[in-house]
Amino acid sequence: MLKVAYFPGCSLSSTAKEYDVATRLVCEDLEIDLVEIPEWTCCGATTAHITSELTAAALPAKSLIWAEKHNMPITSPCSACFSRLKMAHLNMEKDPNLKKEVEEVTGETYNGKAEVLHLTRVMLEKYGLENIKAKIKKQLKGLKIACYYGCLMTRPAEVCENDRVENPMIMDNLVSALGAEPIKWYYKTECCGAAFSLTKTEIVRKLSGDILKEAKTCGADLVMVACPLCHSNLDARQPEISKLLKTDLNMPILYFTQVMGLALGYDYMDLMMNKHFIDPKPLLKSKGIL
Amino acid sequence: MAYLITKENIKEVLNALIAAKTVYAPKKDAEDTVLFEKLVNASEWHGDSLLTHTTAKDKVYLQSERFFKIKKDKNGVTIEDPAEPEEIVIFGCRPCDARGFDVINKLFNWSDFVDEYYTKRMAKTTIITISCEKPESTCFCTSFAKGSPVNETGSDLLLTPLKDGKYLAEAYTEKGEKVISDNLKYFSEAAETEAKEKEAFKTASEAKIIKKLDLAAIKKLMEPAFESAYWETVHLPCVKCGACTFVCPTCYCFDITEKAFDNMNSERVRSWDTCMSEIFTRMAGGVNPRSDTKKRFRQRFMHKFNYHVDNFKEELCTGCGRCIKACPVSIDVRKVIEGIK
Amino acid sequence: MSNEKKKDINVVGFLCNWCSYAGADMTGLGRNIYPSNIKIIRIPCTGRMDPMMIIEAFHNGADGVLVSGCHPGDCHYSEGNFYWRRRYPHLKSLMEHFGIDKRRFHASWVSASEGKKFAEVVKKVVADVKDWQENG
Amino acid sequence: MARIGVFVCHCGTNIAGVVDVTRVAKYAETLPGVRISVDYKYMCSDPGQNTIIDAVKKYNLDRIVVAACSPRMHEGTFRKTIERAGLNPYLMEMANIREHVSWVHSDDKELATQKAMKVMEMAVAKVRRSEALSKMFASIEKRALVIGGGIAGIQAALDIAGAGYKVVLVEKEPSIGGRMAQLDKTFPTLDCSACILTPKMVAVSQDPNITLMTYAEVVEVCGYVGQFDVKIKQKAKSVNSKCIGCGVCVTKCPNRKSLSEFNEKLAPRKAIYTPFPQAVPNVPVIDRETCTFFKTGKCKICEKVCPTGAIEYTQQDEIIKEKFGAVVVATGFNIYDHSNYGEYGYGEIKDVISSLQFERLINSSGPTDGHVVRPSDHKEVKNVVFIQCVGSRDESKHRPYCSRVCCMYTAKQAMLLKDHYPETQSYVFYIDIRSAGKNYEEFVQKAQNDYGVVYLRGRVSKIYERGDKLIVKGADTLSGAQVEVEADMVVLANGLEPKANAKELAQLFHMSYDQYGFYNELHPKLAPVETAISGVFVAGCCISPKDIPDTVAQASATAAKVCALFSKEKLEVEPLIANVNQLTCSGCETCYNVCPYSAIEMEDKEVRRGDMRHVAKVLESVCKGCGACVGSCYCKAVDLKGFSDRQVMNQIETATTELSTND
Amino acid sequence: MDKELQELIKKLLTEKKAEWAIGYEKAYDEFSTRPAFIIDPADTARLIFNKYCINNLGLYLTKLKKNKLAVVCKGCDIATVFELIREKQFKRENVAIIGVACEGVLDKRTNKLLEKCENCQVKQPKGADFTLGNAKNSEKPKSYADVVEFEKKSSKEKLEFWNRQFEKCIRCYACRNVCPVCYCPDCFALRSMPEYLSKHVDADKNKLFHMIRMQHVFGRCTDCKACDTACPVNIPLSMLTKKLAKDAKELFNYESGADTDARPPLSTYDEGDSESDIM
Repeated sequence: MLKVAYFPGCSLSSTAKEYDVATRLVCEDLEIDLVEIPEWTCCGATTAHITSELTAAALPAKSLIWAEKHNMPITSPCSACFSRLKMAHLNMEKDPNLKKEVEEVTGETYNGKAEVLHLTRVMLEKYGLENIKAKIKKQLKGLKIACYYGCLMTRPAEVCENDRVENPMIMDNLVSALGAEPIKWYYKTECCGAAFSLTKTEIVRKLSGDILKEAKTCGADLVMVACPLCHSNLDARQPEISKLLKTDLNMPILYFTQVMGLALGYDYMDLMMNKHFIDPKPLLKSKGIL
Repeated sequence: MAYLITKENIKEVLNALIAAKTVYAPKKDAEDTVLFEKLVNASEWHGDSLLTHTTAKDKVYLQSERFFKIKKDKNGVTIEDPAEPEEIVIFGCRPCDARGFDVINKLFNWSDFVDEYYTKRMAKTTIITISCEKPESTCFCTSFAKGSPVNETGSDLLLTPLKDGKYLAEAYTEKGEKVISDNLKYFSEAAETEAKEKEAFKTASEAKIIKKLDLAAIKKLMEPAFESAYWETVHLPCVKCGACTFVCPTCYCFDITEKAFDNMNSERVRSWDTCMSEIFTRMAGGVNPRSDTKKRFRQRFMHKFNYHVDNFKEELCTGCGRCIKACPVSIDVRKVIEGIK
Repeated sequence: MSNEKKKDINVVGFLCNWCSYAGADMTGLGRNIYPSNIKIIRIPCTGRMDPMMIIEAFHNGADGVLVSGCHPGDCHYSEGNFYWRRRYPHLKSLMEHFGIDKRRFHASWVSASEGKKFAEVVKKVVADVKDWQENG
Repeated sequence: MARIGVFVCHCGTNIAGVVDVTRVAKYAETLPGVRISVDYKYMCSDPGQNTIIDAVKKYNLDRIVVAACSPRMHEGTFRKTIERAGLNPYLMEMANIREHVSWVHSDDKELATQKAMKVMEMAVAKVRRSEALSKMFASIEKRALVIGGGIAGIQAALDIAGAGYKVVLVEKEPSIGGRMAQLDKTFPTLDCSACILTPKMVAVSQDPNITLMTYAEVVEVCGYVGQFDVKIKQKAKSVNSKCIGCGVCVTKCPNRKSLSEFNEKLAPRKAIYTPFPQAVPNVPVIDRETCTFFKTGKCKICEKVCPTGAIEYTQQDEIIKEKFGAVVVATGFNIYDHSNYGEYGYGEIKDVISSLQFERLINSSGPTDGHVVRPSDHKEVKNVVFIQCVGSRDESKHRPYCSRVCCMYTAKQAMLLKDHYPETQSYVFYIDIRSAGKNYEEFVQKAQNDYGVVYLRGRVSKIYERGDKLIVKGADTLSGAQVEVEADMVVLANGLEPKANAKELAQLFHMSYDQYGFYNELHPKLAPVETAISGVFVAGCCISPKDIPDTVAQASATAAKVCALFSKEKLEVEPLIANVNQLTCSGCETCYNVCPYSAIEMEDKEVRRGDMRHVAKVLESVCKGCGACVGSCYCKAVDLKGFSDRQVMNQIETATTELSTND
Repeated sequence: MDKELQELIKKLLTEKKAEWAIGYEKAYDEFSTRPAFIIDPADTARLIFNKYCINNLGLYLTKLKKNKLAVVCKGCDIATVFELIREKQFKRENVAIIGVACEGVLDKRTNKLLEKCENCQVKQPKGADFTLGNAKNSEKPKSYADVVEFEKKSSKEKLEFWNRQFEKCIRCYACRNVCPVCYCPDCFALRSMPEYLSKHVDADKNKLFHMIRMQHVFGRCTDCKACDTACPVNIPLSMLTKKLAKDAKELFNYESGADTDARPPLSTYDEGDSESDIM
């Protein structure tokens, strides 16, 4: 059984609760043992790294050290958490002095052996696409899905080590495996506006609007994401965006584990889809999935 | 005048000597090698072995002796002589080794030729010898005119073990007497009976030496045997290393080399050499009168038991038997010279 | 002792003529600064590098030794660096056994165009020797 | 005692700006054996060299140390100098106080000066043990090998052959012509590339001094200048010499499965083919990978239709051994593979094409007969975006260098497009315009002013397809605005890089190359077509990206070098070779086993009277002086002239001692 | 076995299969033997073989300038003969190897079994032309535990250890001269142009000698312990020769004296050789 150190991060117990729930359900089905890191601390996103290098490294280091000690790969479903964990690991590798300081602060030694992976890679690479296929109970036929990756799970390229930085395919491949159709589009890694969501909403409306518009143009039924912040910008801001664009986008935004959950036979409420601003129920019903 | 001293008091004397001078005495190391080494405390003294692995020869006749240093600087060239030798004590050597010093003394003070480096150092050396109680299978000191387990030649002070852990202490030189007078409280006067006891000790000890060679007869054979076919085969096992010569109390051959360290400093050094080495007689042009291993082997015995006798009326050997023990292929000097025909 | 001038780190570098010596020339052309502790001896090829010479260098008081040659496959004489690549681990292991710290003996591949790399290599060697001197 | 003269060069301020050269010279005077020591502004200049010659005479010097630049730079110069002074040239050592001191220790002048003193002292120590070596000569095989049949190889071959020497020209492809044959027009004159190239190709085929070997590759190289032993693999063409080049076989071949390499995969080609109609030699080859007969055993149509019976399916690859005195390497370039650029669609968007594809499209003998149409749907184009610096000046793609020709050919291509289709509009995204060259800047200006090409200074961040258009998103840094162009086609200005197997070829010759695989010149300025391997010369884009005139000039330069070499009767070779002291040799054969040149021979010899031994011997004419034998001889019987143990030991001893200053 | 041995050698000499035979004879006491050289078939009675036959007679192959030799070899000594054949010092057909089964030999100084004999794989000789006697090979492989233990010391500790050892060294060259593979016609230690090794004897220079000697015999030394047992001042040279054997095995998977046609590790290379430590 694949054991993975699980770093849920703050969003997954609040705004992205449904992501956490779906992720745990799916992993249970796939027999991936998600071991939540006891007393995990804030990953430091999004401010630590611009104020203190040490803080930015030391916060995730606690979790890294735990994973290393227990000899498990460490993962987070949140792209920002993943990015911070991985960056901390790499920065300590690059800078022995930083590592020394972190070790002083945390009082523990880090041997640089933790393997940090985004949840998508845990499932598709560690667990394996073929194994996922074998577990599928319901083919998601007829569903056109735009996979949206955003920034932190793809960039910087040398950190994320994804297949293709400009045109990542990892979620697209998953969509195909689930029986749905990944649409070909070019806004997979465009900026959603991210943390401007709170400070400069007009930027988010513009950028997320572009993404949603493009998805619509390219014929997507829904947009699939792997990051709570992406989700919040595309879903929660969508009514405002629709108003701005003077069109009803009505584009459901689902987490990839939610989509997987559908294929594994879970229903609407199991996956807490009622939490979304744009309700996917009508769409899923029309496609005969619910 | 003879004295008595206990083994415990010997150690006290030794400690007193250590406090005043540099004392070399047999010391055993982690590999069970017993060598003459500088003592810090009398407890380090290892008196149990008969023979040390090497002799104390190198304490007076250094294996490498710097004659002088040459230094060039803005004032020109200066020659720096070595420092004056310090007072040393060689403690606990055996009569054969002590006699070895006597042999070399003559050599380094041969008619007009006085080796000042050796002689100066010898003058400041006190040799305290201990008579041999248990000669080994390799010992043959009694084959020599002065050779005996209690022989005093070369010693300043001779200690002979008697009964009850007592030693008879006999000084033969002023240096020896001074050791006693400086530490008189540890000595007591010996009686006639004890002198007799020494005779008994000598007889008992000598009886344990199984081999006695007729060196005079051998000497007569040597010159005519120079071209003898005997040498063709007897040298064969010999690997021509220098172990025998370097552990020998009487071998004295050396080589003088000069070495520049950098552009400003150089030195001239005398180092022990060995007649067994191929380059010992190799000349600058490459000619080597003793290129042949047989010749080198023969030379060693000819020198010790023939040439040296011609010059000094004694053999260049004290019968310590170290060369037999040190030889990697167990060549026995006694057998070699006995076999000459 | 305290006011005695501390002897500067002394590294002997044996550089093959075709790659590393040229690479060190390239370092100069690129004006890449590196510590002056290294004294360079030009040899035709690392294949010429007699292990004896390295032992002699340490015996003579070198704090560190660097041998640098062409990358494998690039040897001007085809095979020289392959032979060196075998001598090096053996010699290093033997030297360590004799108590010559591994931080004092290094090898590198520096090609004729790797001027920057040569500077980095020298910095690393000097730093390693320093570490040995200071931290034992 | 030696009588050594030390000459310290200032090299203007190159050395003297950092190193206190007078102190170096003064220190030299204190060294044993040094009779005279002087410093001078430029030691390599005429007066500088004369200083040495005069000093040799005046002080009766027998050994010289020149503390100056790298021996790789001026060792030859100063050896000649002291030879003119009557000394053996090998009694000179250089102390490298420029590349290895002043240029790299400029941060601390005191330390630099001390090191310069040490480096000089080491050279003095070495020269003290230098021995006079006598010159050695080798014979020269007066035949040249030219590798690569592009314009560089063609020019070099023609020039060497023109001087009366035999040349073998080896080309990997079935025809010579190379990249230039693929081009439509050339900048800045816009004359037709084929029109100026094909006469030269024909001249090659007709020159009696040139043996042309196409579809062939060099596979093994032994030997050295004057005597290279080269193995060339002639790949089986499956067509023999009876071929008259009628082309019937090509026309009738039913197999169109392959894509034409010559046409940059824009069009299919037959399994039996000539790369292009003007091919030289005009003899087709069968691509056995795709040929139906070779794959299934059936077909043989070409054999049936051939009027001369030239088809020979049984032909085998052949290894041909040849001896050459000199080699010209002119292997040219590949263009950068833009599928590494994700932002340009990973090479998967059909209408994002390479510059060479554009050349083929616009070429009237190309696959579209000169119609510039989109590869995806064959529609004509209206808006075309050109993007420069694709695989050039891009650190993230490990291609930081400028490919030199892209600015020019992009301007050319935009102009040609406008000429062919006046209604089209071209946009060029660029970083900087580099148009150094005769009439080059004027040419680019013309594109902008007379042809209305829009130049946008900035990079493209994304190209994607929307409908049948390509959306090109980029920045115009001059206006500060984001730009979005709806284009029909995007032409990338791919940078130039060495051929994929450039390193393997370099390794055959032991040439050095840089991190990209471009061959290193012996000196970037003063020996631009020579390599570190004497007798091997390089020309064209295998050294670095360059345009046609520079390539042709270099090719001619290599020819001049080859001819100069061949004009000598005998070749002087370095006597820096190994020698065996047989007296100390144990005959263990270690050196015999390790010698890469088989230059050691074992012999049974009476080394001393009555001492018959099995001992090693160096074959002087074969030894190249690598010293592998020296490094492996535990008997210390082998030594290397010029790098002897005595010399190296002296250097080690000096290197490890402190400066012996007088103060 | 002595009788058998004497008869065999008598036969070989009589039949002119060998011009000379090298064996062991008694030396000065019951604990010592020495090499014996036999030419006359009638002279074989002095030949013996016992647990004091410590010398490696392979040594004499390079010292005797004879064409055909018969040599008495313990199993371990055969590796030496093979190594010398590999090094072209002798032709296989010119040496008759008389292997003698051996239960281990005793150091004459300590009267203890040599360490190398403890886990001996060749008590029963392999590769000999004639084999006398029977012995059972050890089931345990050669142990490098002492070397591994030594390797764990810090470089400072190692340095101190060797400094003490080489302080004892008197540079008599017994180690070199009993070494079967130290047959160089002119040892580096004796050269003066250049002077690789100063004649001046001190710990530092003695160490230099041993370092170079060890380097020179790497891949050739069969770890026969001849040098170790010959040292008149008991320097543990075995700690060095064993290290060589261990390195040859670990770095290059090579064993000296195993194969007369092998290429020793430093006279060959593999394009895939490790270069993990090379910058």
